[in-house]
Amino acid sequence: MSAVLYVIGLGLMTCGVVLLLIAALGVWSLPSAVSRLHALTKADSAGLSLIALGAACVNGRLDALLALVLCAVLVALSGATMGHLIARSHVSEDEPE
Amino acid sequence: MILDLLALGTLVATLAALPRLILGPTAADRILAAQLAGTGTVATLIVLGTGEDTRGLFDTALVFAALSAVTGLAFVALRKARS
Amino acid sequence: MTPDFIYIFAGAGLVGLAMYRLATRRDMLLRVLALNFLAIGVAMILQASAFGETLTDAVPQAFVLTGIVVLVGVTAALLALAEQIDGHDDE
Amino acid sequence: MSMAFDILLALGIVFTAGTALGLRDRIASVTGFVITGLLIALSFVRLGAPDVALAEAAIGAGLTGALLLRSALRLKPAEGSKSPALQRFLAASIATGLSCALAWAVYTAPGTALYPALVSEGLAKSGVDNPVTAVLLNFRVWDTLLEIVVLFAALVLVRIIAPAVPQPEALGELMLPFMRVIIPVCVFLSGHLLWQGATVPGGAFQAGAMLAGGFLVLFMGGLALPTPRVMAFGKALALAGLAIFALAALATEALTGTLLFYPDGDEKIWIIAIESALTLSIAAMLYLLFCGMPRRPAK
Repeated sequence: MSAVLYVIGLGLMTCGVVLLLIAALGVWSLPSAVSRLHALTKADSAGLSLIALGAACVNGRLDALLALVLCAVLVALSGATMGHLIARSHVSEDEPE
Repeated sequence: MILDLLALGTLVATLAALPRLILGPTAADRILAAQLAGTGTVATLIVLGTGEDTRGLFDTALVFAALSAVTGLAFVALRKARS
Repeated sequence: MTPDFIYIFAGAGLVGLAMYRLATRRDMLLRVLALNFLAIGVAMILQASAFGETLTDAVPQAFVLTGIVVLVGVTAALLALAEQIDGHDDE
Repeated sequence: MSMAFDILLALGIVFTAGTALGLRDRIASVTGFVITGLLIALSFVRLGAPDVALAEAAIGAGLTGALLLRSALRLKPAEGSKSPALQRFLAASIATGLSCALAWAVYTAPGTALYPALVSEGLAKSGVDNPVTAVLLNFRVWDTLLEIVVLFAALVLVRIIAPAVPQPEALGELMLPFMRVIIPVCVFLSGHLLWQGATVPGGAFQAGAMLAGGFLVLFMGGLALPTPRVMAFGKALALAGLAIFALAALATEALTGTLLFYPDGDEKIWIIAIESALTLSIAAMLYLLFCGMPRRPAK
């Protein structure tokens, strides 16, 4: 059983890292700040959750699972909130400093 | 072996925030780069932590995750102070 | 080629960059930043020198930890001074 | 394979530091500093020092970035006078020479580390299992006491200068649900780090900085604004931490004859008590250092 879990975990983590890299590429090359925010929040929510889930499978211990789930929730939450706040302050001001 | 490769991948994602930091026309882009670097660091810590089973790394990842918003908040909240 | 060898050079690089910028820029904020880089570069060198194959030496870790906490106090004090010199007051 | 990680990380740190110091825009410099702090915390993890990585994470990510950003947004930009070419060349050559000499000296320094033997020998009797906490709170507790005094001195200096208190603007209604999750988590993590400091990486400083990060989020959300009551409470906490530590030192003097030498048997209780007091007082001090303390209390 643990071998299967190990492989699933690695698969999930690989998808998470690939998503993170694509989001980083998006932040790098997308034209406007708001579209970059769009890419960033994907990295925060989806990318990191996959990595945390995969790590929990690979690690297998319960306390690690709790820490990782809390990590994923925190990053997703602050990513979403920060995305909203930056966009709100950026759009309301509307001209690049 | 794969875990080392994944750690390299997350580190590259963290360092990929640098071009945005240098080019970023507006200050919001730079804060964006900091947020991406923060997420990348948390991901790197998680990948490193799974490798050698130390729980200390997950606590560091937790601390980063909880405090990743503070710098961005400081920028958004205190931005008007300048004008 | 253990990790400490690599990070000693990274720390020395930080120290060099910080000293260069301290010498060539007059902006107060950038000088406080350069001081922070200098301190964290030295901390990295100290921590790298404490690296051991089996276990890391605990005493340099305590010094670096104390250094990081003191660095926050120093930075806050310097920034308060910088704002005073700058004569910036909101009201 | 992991060596590639270290080399890339070291290059990343030096490159980010170079850009942070090189960029003209102030927000870019401060953000570059924050990103370098993140990478340095990773390097401390690679160097096998999770306690230091935790401290750099809690303080670098939580506090120094916000502190620098607050001042960067308030200081008037300096005139961009580029210093003459000769001065720059001289500075560059001297700086490179010094850093190479430093690296070479540290790398070739002989000598075996004698601290690990001493620490592990005394660890059993120190009352805690985490060697770093044992060093900080038992073997060299005098340094920790003076470190709190240094933080207190910085606080006094900030109190005398009394820079203007930053006024956060309203951040909309999404802040409340965000804070309702983040603040309890910060307090919980702070307690977690404090309690586990005795056995695994953690301790008073990381816990205090974590709590200070929570206070800052409250401040940005406009809830923990520096009203006279909050100020008085913060100052009382800051003073209480230092006072408790000093009183504990005197008490150990009375009990065991030598200053800061815990009565054997219940070292752990003393250490946990001092660490708890330290956590609250460090959090209060860091919060006050960020907000500054107005001379005439805000109406």
